[in-house]
Amino acid sequence: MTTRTTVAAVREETPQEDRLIFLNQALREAVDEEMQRDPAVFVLGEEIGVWGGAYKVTEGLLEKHGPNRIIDTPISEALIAGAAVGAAITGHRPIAEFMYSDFMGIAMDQIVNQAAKNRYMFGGKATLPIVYRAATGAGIGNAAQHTQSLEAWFTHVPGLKVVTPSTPYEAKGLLKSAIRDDNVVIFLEHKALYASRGNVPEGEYLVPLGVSDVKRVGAHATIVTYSRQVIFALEAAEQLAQEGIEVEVVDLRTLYPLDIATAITSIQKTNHALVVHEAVQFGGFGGEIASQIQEQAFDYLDAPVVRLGALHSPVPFSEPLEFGSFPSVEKIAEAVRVLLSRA
Amino acid sequence: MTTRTTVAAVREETPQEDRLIFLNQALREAVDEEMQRDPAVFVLGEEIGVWGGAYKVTEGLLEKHGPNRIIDTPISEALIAGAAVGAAITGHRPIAEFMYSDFMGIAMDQIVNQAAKNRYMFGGKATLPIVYRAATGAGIGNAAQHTQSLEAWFTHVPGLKVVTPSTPYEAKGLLKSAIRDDNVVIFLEHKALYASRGNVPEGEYLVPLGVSDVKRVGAHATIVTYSRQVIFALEAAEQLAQEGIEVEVVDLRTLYPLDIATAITSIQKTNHALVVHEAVQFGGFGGEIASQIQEQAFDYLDAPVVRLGALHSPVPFSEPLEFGSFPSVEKIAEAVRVLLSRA
Amino acid sequence: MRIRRFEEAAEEAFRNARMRGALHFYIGEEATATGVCADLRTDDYITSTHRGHGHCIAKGGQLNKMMAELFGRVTGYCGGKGGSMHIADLDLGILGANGIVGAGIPIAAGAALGAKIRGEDRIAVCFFGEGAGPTGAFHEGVNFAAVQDLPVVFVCENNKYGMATTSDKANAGPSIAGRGVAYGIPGIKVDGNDVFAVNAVARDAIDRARRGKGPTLIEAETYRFKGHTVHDMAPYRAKEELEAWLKKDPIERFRQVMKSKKLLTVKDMDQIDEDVAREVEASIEFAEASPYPSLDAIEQGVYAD
Amino acid sequence: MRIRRFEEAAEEAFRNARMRGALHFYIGEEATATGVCADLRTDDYITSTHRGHGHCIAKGGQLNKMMAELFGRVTGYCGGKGGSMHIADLDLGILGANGIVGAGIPIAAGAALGAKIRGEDRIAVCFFGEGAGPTGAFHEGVNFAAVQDLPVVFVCENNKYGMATTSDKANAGPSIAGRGVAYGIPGIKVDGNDVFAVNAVARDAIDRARRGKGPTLIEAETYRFKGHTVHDMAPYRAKEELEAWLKKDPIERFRQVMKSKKLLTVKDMDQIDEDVAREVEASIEFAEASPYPSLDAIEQGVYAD
Ligand SMILES: Cc1ncc(C[n+]2csc(CCOP(=O)(O)OP(=O)(O)O)c2C)c(N)n1
Ligand SMILES: Cc1ncc(C[n+]2csc(CCOP(=O)(O)OP(=O)(O)O)c2C)c(N)n1
Ligand SMILES: [Mg+2]
Ligand SMILES: [Mg+2]
Repeated sequence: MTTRTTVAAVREETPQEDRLIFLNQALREAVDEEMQRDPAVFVLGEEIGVWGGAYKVTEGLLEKHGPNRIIDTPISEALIAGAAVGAAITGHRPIAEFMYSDFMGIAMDQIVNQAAKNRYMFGGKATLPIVYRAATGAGIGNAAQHTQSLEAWFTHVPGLKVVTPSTPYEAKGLLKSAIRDDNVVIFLEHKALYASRGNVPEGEYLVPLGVSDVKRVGAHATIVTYSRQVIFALEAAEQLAQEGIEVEVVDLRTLYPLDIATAITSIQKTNHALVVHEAVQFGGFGGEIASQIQEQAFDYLDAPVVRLGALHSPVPFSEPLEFGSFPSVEKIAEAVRVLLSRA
Repeated sequence: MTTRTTVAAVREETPQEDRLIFLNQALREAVDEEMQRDPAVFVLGEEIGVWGGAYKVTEGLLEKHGPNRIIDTPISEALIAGAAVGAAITGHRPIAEFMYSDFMGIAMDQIVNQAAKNRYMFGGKATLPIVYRAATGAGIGNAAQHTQSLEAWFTHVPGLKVVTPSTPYEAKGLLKSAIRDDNVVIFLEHKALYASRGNVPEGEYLVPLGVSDVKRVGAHATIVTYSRQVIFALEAAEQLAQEGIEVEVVDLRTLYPLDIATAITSIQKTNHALVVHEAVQFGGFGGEIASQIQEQAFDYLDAPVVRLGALHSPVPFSEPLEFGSFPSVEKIAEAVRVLLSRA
Repeated sequence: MRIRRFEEAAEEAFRNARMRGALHFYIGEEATATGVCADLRTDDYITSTHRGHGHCIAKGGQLNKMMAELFGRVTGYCGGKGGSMHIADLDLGILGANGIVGAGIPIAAGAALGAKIRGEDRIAVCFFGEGAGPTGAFHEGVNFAAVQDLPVVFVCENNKYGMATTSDKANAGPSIAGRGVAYGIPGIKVDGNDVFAVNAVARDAIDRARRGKGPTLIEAETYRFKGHTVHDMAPYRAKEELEAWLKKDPIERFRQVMKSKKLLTVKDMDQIDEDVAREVEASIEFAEASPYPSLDAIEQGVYAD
Repeated sequence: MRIRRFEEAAEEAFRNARMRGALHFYIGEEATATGVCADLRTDDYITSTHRGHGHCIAKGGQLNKMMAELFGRVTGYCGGKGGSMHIADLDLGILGANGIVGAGIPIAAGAALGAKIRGEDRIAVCFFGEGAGPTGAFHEGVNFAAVQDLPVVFVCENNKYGMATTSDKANAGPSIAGRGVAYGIPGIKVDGNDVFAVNAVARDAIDRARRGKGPTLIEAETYRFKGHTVHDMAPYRAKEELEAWLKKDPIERFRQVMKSKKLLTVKDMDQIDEDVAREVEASIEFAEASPYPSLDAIEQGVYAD
């Protein structure tokens, strides 16, 4: 399984050369390249044109591709989601941007009852190649209505795929795969990562949907996570290494389709599993991950699978409270220590 | 823990006398009694007045309480949810009905970003005693947009409580508790249960939120479930009893607050746990239940916690497909057999 | 040519009147779908509603596949997975009936946006009931279409009721057509039971959209002869009201005009009537003779691979 | 009495002009909130927006608690949990600023519905920007208020931009006020930078609502002097446009009128200015001197028990 990942890595993911860019630049390149590659691709959303996108992902694309393919919409999230459905079912490949994933609540009917189900309800005939992009996550003082991590809602809806990149390299490769995918893909970008820099090779490459990645190898415990928490988990692993605890970090990268096998293989080796995400722990996607782990690796576990997510509250505004509400490097490290102390 | 349940049962749940009525009648009595008890209670929603509610829950209440308290709204789900917020925050106790929980997608912003968060965002000052009622579930040929089980979305939102009754008796007692609760309660009524009959005592009684109920006692395996699947689980238990397999059935009744202790106590006895719900299995609330079970009863489990939910598709229209898509009595019984065969 | 179209119109109208086994009947409202679709090209798009049989047939939908879908058979339009509320025929530009009131409006705007982006002269027609008038989807969809001058025609079928709710209890303001002003687009009211009047208004709106002049909002006044669903006896409606409308039966009126204008003889029309009747009966036989889908179809068709 | 109110108005306007540390500045639009709230009772309700400081102050909000909230301190209106976009003071009928554009509209309708049910003569005022004009929430909320004749006044602050989007790119049709016709309610345009004009229009609308005559839709034409947020330099706006509007500074105009009508002397006004300045500085000191909430507050206040 790890092999499969590595194979995939070798086949599609080897950086050709070194080039450090920001994650939002990486996303821009993905959109730009795919727009050049396929005339059916266009972008619609709020403030994506003149403003360049709230997080500048589409900056400069209006000038380059014109108002016919970079479409500024009014504040009408249901329209954005629904127009993407109408355009997709008639042959386009729309990329619809929600400024914040929190606003998708306004568009849930179009996303869930229309986009996700049309193909199935119509007997498998319709094809809806839509990417719904949205800025997600907390950590920059946006308060409760601009900070949620709602991936769990979407993973529960058959007909949707869910992608949660953690690095600029993967952000670009995964977005290009999502745009070329013939399904409805929910692409969740952590807003605290837009300004993170990483190595992104020049030119064409893809990161396939549905393939987890082992971000760090270790023998004692496995952390299964995704999105920004991958970065925190790697830092925690670094700290723990000082203490002689070797942690393996598995980045799921896509939540549906879910490659759990990579995590299972790791846990069969480490016998300890910690599932981490920034979303509220209760009812979060961690429940699916933990359940599958204990279903598939029951006999390998020296301790119960432990989950670490946000406390049970909306995201508070005040800085100390906000940072105290979701998993931190310290909390992750501590959770691993407790997990191992149990065996 | 089971003791606690029993105590609660004795204190608040002993039927005074026998009276068989339909579940939608039981709900009607709860609404009617609470409206008489508290002038702050009113109902708004689509077709709840003249029509009497799509499933006749509010039938006759317009005549009895007048158009000022039984308010027919236009087809405006966001308005229904938002008006409830505005009325609640200014002192009312609105009961807002969504004809089908599928339509709540249109109102998710008001439910999640407004209703659930206002109290917290305003520093714990605001009180929003709202009950959002909705018909949920499949089984009567309504097709993909009128059949979803979306409880997992709501359990993941801090600020919401989630209630899922399985019998007329509990439907009435839980709804009365929900109406008196000072929080936002999502009350999900399985539409295939509206016509189910059960014993409901005359007069006043409550079923508290946050207390699970052991619906059947058994020594070999524990089925943890809620809503309509409780009925299926009990039938399956009946079948299995013929084979000498004694199954304990735990009805969670409310998903938040969640009384998992009752299930844990049971599993510490049976050492085998099957989690069942009608909702799509992947990303469903079963993940939370299974995770908590293995976290809290790890050393008691002879086998991994098994989940049984709907297949990974929207609900199909064609009868054989629809019934084949979610757990049935037969599938539950078979899952128990497989679970026990493993030990 | 006009006659030819009217013949099609008549045929389709009759067909609608003969639909059975459906959940939401279109009976009494046939002239609207017929009058509008008569001027659409096969490659034009329509979005429909929960009461969608008429729209589907008027756009050329096949009775056999429709009926089989209502019966949940594998030979149905959706292989039995969609049912009455989700019939679609993408080859005919029928983007689907819809179980969510108002949801077709943003979708129609999107289809029109797509046509505009490609620089084609295809247009989209969006059917919706007056009950969808209060939905946010209506507002977001029409406003965007107007801002972008999209090639779409919004056709409100005002049959006076949304379940038991009368139009005035649902929609503020004098009329749906009257909202055109608010969006800066033409808003036109028309007798929805007069296929010729509907056709005349629709033709202009369709032509306007095709020429890139933007959307039009048409309100067709009609009436639901039957209850909301097959189960509803509509006790909330006055007997007199129904009887008054029955006198305006769009098909009767069509027959009168045809006769008086000598465009079709009574004999011709009875002939069409018979043919249609036979076709409908045949579709039922077809449906009943068709098998149900197999259980392994449940998880198929969710994703494209 | 009028003078008194204008003094309050002036004072409040000045205060707004002095707000700092906020994310979304109301600077340049003060006359609207001031002119509207001047005629509201303490027990009337308002719903506000992401640009809510002005509404809050105009309704009587306390600078100390506001500033402390912006600083995320425990002494803030929300104990630091809400921040600028979620300030509320239920005792003053301030039902909250809102981070979701348009979301306050159904909430205001609900508050008005509540007052109507109780048979009180309280009313609700709903502030929203023209950027909320295209939202489904706007349509669902205004339509329902109109159908039910609710005691609510909808006040659209048309400051010409929603971030970089001009009003005409967001809203179809001639104007927001013009939509009143569609809902069968009065729609009135007013110079939002003239506190007296706003007050005159608002007074009628408030009175109308209080007398149970239903909602009114007011469109106040104004301008955002600053960028959308503290970070935005608004490169998308023409320098000339901004300068032209700066000449219409509502506070300058207010001072002129006061002077010419001899209602307040320049001295008085400078005095008020100074007092306010001191008050604002004091609020900043208060905020900075206040502690942050403790970590165990994170899970408190989510549920009522
Ligand atoms: C968003 C949404 N809300 C409620 C319903 C339930 N519902 C189905 S049809 C209907 C009435 C629709 O009335 P109208 O749009 O006038 O269409 P008609 O039935 O009169 O043809 C309602 C309330 C729904 N399907 N979707
Ligand atoms: C539903 C929703 N969509 C998008 C946003 C992001 N956003 C915040 S303010 C704003 C512009 C609002 O413009 P307007 O309503 O005119 O208010 P103004 O900022 O001009 O005062 C946008 C798009 C949001 N907060 N909520
Ligand atoms: Mg109707
Ligand atoms: Mg604005």
